[in-house]
Amino acid sequence: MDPVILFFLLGALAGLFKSDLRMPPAVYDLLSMVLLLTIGLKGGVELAEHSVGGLIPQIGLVLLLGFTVPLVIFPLVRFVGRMPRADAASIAAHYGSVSVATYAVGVAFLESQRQSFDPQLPLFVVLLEVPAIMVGILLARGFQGGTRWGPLAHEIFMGKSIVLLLGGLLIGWVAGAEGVQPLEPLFFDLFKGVLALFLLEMGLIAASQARTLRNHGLFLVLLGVMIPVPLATAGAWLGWMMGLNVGGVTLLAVLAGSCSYIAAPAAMRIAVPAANPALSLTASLGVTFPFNIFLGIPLYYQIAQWLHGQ
Amino acid sequence: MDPVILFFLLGALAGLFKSDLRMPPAVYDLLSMVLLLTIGLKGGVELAEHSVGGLIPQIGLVLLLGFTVPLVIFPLVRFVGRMPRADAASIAAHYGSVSVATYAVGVAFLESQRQSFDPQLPLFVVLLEVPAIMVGILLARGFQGGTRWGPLAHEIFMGKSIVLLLGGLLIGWVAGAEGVQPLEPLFFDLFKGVLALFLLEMGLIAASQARTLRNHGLFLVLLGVMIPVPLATAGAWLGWMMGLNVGGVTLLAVLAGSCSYIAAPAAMRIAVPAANPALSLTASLGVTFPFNIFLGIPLYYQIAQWLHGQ
Amino acid sequence: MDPVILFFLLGALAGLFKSDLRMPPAVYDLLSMVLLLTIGLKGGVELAEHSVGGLIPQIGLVLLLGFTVPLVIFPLVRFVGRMPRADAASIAAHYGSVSVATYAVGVAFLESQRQSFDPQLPLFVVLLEVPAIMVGILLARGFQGGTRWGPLAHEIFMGKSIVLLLGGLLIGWVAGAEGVQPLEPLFFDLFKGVLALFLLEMGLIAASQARTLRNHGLFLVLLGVMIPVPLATAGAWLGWMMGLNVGGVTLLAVLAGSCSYIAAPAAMRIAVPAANPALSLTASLGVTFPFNIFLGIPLYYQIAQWLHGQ
Amino acid sequence: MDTTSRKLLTVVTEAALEARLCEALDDLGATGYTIVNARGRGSRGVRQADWSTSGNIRLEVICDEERAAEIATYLRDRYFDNFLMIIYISDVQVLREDKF
Amino acid sequence: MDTTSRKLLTVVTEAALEARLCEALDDLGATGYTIVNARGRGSRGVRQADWSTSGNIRLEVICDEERAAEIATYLRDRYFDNFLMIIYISDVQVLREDKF
Amino acid sequence: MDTTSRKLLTVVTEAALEARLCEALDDLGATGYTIVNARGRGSRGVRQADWSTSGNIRLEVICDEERAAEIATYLRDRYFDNFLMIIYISDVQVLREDKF
Ligand SMILES: Nc1ncnc2c1ncn2[C@@H]1O[C@H](COP(=O)(O)O)[C@@H](O)[C@H]1O
Ligand SMILES: Nc1ncnc2c1ncn2[C@@H]1O[C@H](COP(=O)(O)O)[C@@H](O)[C@H]1O
Ligand SMILES: Nc1ncnc2c1ncn2[C@@H]1O[C@H](COP(=O)(O)O)[C@@H](O)[C@H]1O
Ligand code: NA
Ligand code: NA
Ligand code: NA
Repeated sequence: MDPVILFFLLGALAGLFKSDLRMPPAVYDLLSMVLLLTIGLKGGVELAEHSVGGLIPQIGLVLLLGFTVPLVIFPLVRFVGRMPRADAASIAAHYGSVSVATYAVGVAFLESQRQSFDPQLPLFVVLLEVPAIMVGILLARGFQGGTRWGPLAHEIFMGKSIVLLLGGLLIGWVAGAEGVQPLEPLFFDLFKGVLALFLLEMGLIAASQARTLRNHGLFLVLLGVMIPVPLATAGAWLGWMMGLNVGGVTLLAVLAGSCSYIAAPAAMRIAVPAANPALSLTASLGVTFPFNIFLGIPLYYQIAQWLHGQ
Repeated sequence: MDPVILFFLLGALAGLFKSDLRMPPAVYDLLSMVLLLTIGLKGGVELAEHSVGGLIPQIGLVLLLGFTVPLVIFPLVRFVGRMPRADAASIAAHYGSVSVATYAVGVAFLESQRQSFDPQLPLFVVLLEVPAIMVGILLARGFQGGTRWGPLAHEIFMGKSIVLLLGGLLIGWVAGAEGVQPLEPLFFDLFKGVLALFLLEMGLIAASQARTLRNHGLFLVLLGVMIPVPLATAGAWLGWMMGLNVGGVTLLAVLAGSCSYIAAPAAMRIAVPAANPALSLTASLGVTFPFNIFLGIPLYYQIAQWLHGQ
Repeated sequence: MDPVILFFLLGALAGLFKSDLRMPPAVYDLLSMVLLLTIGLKGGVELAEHSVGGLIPQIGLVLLLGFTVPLVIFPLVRFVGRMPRADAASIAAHYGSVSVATYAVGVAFLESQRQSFDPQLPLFVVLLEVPAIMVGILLARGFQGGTRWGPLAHEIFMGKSIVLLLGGLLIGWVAGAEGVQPLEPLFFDLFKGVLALFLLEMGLIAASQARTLRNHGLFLVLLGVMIPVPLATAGAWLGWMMGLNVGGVTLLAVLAGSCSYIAAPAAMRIAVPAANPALSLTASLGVTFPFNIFLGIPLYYQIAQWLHGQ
Repeated sequence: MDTTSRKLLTVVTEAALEARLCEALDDLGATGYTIVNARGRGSRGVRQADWSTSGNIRLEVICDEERAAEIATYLRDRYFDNFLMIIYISDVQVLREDKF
Repeated sequence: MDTTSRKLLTVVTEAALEARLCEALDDLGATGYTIVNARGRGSRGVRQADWSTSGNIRLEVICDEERAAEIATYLRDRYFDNFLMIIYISDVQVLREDKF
Repeated sequence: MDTTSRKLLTVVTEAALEARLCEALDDLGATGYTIVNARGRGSRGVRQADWSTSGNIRLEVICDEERAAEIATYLRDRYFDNFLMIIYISDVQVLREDKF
C-alpha cells in the first residue's frame, strides 16, 4: 500500500482513539496551498509543451459532466433516499464537484505505477469544481428567481482552491519547464511528503465525523460507497471517448467519483443554509474519501486499463 | 560545533536579550510533528531490514530502565534535595522519561561523525517515554488507591509524541525503504534544517525559563547538570550489555540522560497538580537540555567508544 | 519573467478581486524566518571564504548611505510634498531602510542571470536596516531632547529581522560551507519556492493597500515610483566606487532603492505615533515594492552593467 | 473620566458567516465591531476550529439600545433557524461616547 | 425583541485544563460554552501562548444563577489551589432563553 | 459562594501596543490582565490580523473602580489621539476578591 495512505490511517486511528494529536489550522492551510499550487504548476508546465487548440471540445465535455452529475444524483437522493430537497441538492452538489485531495492521491498512485497521464487533467479539476455547485443551488431553490447570483458566483469562482489551481496552472504555463525548475525542490520534490502530512490531517478530520456517522450511519455509508463507483465509471468512459491515455482516464474517473469537501460545503452553507452541513461533509470525508483512496483508485485504474484493452 | 546547536544558541540569546523574535505555536507544532515522524520512519525502515525476533529481551531491559530511573531519582530529590513529595515525583518522572529533541540532536551528531546506530533506537524512544511517568504518578500519590488510571493511561499513551513516533515507525516498517523513498525529500533531506529551526525555538523557550532560574537557580542547575551524566552512563552501560554498536550505545545514553519536556509536563500537570510545573520544566529545558546538546552528547559518545574499546 | 514574480501577481489579483485566499500569519512568519536565515547563512558561508579585513571602509560607506538617505528624502517630502513633519520623517525612514523581500527577489534575479555577487552583501542588508530609522526618529522629534533612546534602540536592534539576518550570517561564518551543507536542502534548495509563497502573500498584502491608494493615490504613486530610481542609482554608484562586482552593484542599488516594510513601520509606530502608518506602508508595499520587482531590478542590473562598462 | 452607558451585543456563531455579518453590521449602521476566533459547544454539538471554517467566531458590537435591538432582531430573523448562533447583551460604560 | 436575564460566567485558566473543564461543564449541566485562546499575567506570573499548553484559555458559560454558583463552586474547590485560574460573573440579557 | 463587585475594563487596540500596555498596567498596579488576538472595524477602517502587527488585541483588566478610572485616564491621555483604541467598562462579580 502507498505509504501516503498509511498516513491517512494513522490520522484516522489517532482521531478515533481520541489522541491529542492536532494539526494547527495554519499548517493545514499551508499544506493545502502547496498541494493546489503543485497540481496547477505541474499541469501548466505540461500544457506549455502541447498545443492547446484541440482542448476546446474536451473542455465542453468535462463541463457537461459537471452539470449533469448533480442532475442524476439529486432525484436519487431525493426520492429513493427520501431526503429533504435542500439536503438532496447539497449532496448532489458535493458529488458533482471534486476533491483535490483524492485527485492528489490518484496522482501519487499513478506515479508509483510509473503511469503518465495527459497534461490537461489539472485543468479538468478546475473545470469540474464549479458547475455542480451552481446546479445544486438551483435544485435547492427550485429554479424560482430571487437568487442574488452576483455575490454567490464571485464567492464560488474566487474561492481559494480555484484561485490557487488556476493560478498555478497559468504560472506553469507562462514560465514553462525551465522557468519552473528552481521551484521544483519545494513544489515537486516535496509533493509526496506534503501529501502525507495532509492525509494525516484528513484522517483526523474523517475520524471527527464519526459522531454524525453513528446517527445517520447506514444511509451515509450506502450513499458514500454506492455513488462513487458508477460516477467514476461514467467519468472513465468519458475520458476514454475523449482519447485520454490510461492515466488520464483513471484521473477523470477519480474526479468524477470524488466528492468535494472545500468548495461545495462553503458555498452550500451560504446559499442553501437549510441543508444540514454535517450530512454531506460526513458522506464526503468520512465515507467516500477513504473509500476512494483505499479501494476506488485501484479499481478505477483497472477500469481504465480495461477500457484501453490492456 | 554542529551548526544546528548554533541555532539553539541564537534562539537563547535572542530570548535573553528580549528580542521580539517569536516562533508561532503552529510552526512549532509542524516542526515537532515532522521531527517525530522522521525519527519514527527512519527507525521503521531500518527495522524492516532486520529480524525483529531478537528484540524482545532488549525491549524488556529498556522498559526496566524506564521504570527504574524515577525510583532512583525520587529519593535523591526528596531527601537530599529536600523537595516536597509532589515536586520530587514530578522531577523523577521528567528525568525518567525522554526528550525527543535531545535524541534528534544526538542523531544529527552521529550523522556528522558518520557513525551509524542500531535500527531499534527509535523504538526505544517510544518505550522510554511512558514508564517513568506512571512511576512518577505512583510516587506522588503514595501508592494509595483512588487514582483513575483509565483516563490517565489513555492520555499518556495517546499523547501526540507517542502516536507520531510509533505511527512513523509502523509506516516505515510496512512501507520499507522503497516505499518510503518518495517521502525522503521532506522527511529525510530536510531533517537537519527542520531540526535547526526547532532548536531556534527551543533556545527561545529555554531563555524564557530564565526567571524561574533566577529564583531557584542553584538547586535547578545542580539538578540539571548532575543528574544526566550518571543516568547516561547507566544507559550506555546497559546499551553495551545489550550488544548495541557505538552509535546505539551513544543514543541509549542520550535517552537515559535526557529529560522530558512534552509528555511528562502534560501528564504531571493533570495527575500531580500540586507539583510546581515551572521547576521541572526549567530544569529540563533551561538546564539539562542545553547541557546535553553542548557537553553531554560528545561525552556520551566518548563513553560509548570507550566501552567498545576504541 | 521570473516565475516568483508571477506569484506576486497572483496574490495581488486574488486580493484585488476579493478572493477568500489568505495566508495564515503563522505561515507568513515561517516563510520570512526561513528567507532571513537563508540570506544570512549564504552570506556567512561566503564571508568565511574571504578575508574580512578589507571590509571596514565598505562598512563605513554603507552606514553613511543609511544615515544620508533619510536626510535627503525628508526635505523633499516635507517641503515639495507639503507633508506634515511626522509623516515626512516616517517616509524618509522607510526609504532609507531596506526591504529584505526586494533583496531576495534581486538575488533570485541574479541567480537566473547566472550572475554572482560579492559575499558581503547580506552584511550590508543588516547595516542598512537601522541607521535611517534612527535618523527618521530624530527628524520627527526635531532633535530636542526627551527621547528615551534606551528602549527604542533595544527594540530596533533586537527586531526579529536583524536578529535572524545577523544570526544566520554568524552561523554561516562559524560553520563554513561544509558545516552548513546538511542545512542546504531546507535553506538553499527551497529558497525560490519559499520566496514564491512569500511573494504570493506580499501580493495579497499589497492589494489590501488599495483602499489607501484610492484616497492618497497620486501622491503615493509619485512618491513610490520617483524615489527608488535616483536612490538606487546612488547606491549603484557607491557600490561601483567600492569595487563591487556587477552582481554586488546591482544588489546595493536594490537595497538603496528598496523601502522597509517590517523594521521601519514597527519602530515608527511606537516612536513617531503621529505619523499615519497607512501612508508609508502603502507607498512601500503598494507602490515601491511592485515597482522594484517588476521594473526596478532589471533596470538596476542595466545600470550596474553600464557602470562596469559592459 | 467621563463615561456613557451603551449596550455590548455579543454574537457567537459559525465562522462561515463572518463576511456576511460584517456587511450586515455596516448596513445596520454599527460604528464598528471586534471579532475573535472561538470554539465551543452548544445545542448543536461541539465546534472545533480544526480546519478552515469549522470553528466559531465571537463578535462584539457596542452601540445604543435601539441599534442593539435592531441588530439582534435582524440576526434572529435571518440566522436563528439554520445557523449555530447565540446572542447576548450587557451594559457597558464607554469612553468617547461619540464613537458608538 | 424578547430578552431574559442570565449569568455569564467567565473563567481564565491554563490551557492544559481545557478537556477536563469541558467534561465538567457537561456533567454540571451547562447547555454550552465558548472558548478562546488567551495569554496574560496574574499573581503567578506571565503566561505566553508560545508553545503547546503554555498559554491560557478564556471560557464563557451562559446559564442561570444557581448553575453559575454551582459551576463556580466546583471549579473553586477543584482547581483554585493548584492551578492558575480566575472566575468572574456578570449579568447578560439573552435571546432564546430556552437555550440557556 | 462569596463574590465581590469589581470593574472589568476592556481595551481593544492595535497589536503593536501590547508590550507598552502590559508595562503600563504593571506600573499602574493592575494585579493582572488577559489578552486575546482580535480583528475588527472602527472609525479608522478595517483591521485584519493578516500579518505581523496588522491586527488588534482585546485586553481585559479586573480591578476596583478607582484603578479602572486611573487606567482609563492614562490610556486616554496617552493613546487616544494617535492610536486605534476603544475602552469600555462593566460590572462583574469576582471570586477571591483579594486577587483583584
Ligand atoms: N450556554 C452557552 N454558554 C456559552 N456559549 C454557548 C452556550 N451555548 C452555545 N454557546 C456557543 O454558541 C455556539 C452555537 O450554539 P448552538 O447554536 O446552541 O449550537 C456554540 O458552539 C458555543 O460556542
Ligand atoms: N486582574 C486581572 N485581570 C484580568 N485577568 C487576570 C487578572 N488576574 C489574573 N488574570 C488572568 O488569569 C490568569 C491566571 O491568574 P493567576 O491565577 O492570578 O496567575 C492570568 O494568567 C491572567 O490571564
Ligand atoms: N462600535 C464598536 N463595537 C465594537 N468594537 C469596536 C467598535 N468600534 C471600534 N471597535 C474596535 O476598536 C478598534 C479600534 O477602533 P477605532 O479606533 O474606532 O478605529 C476597531 O478595529 C474595532 O476592533
Ligand atoms: Na465528483
Ligand atoms: Na531520561
Ligand atoms: Na532604501
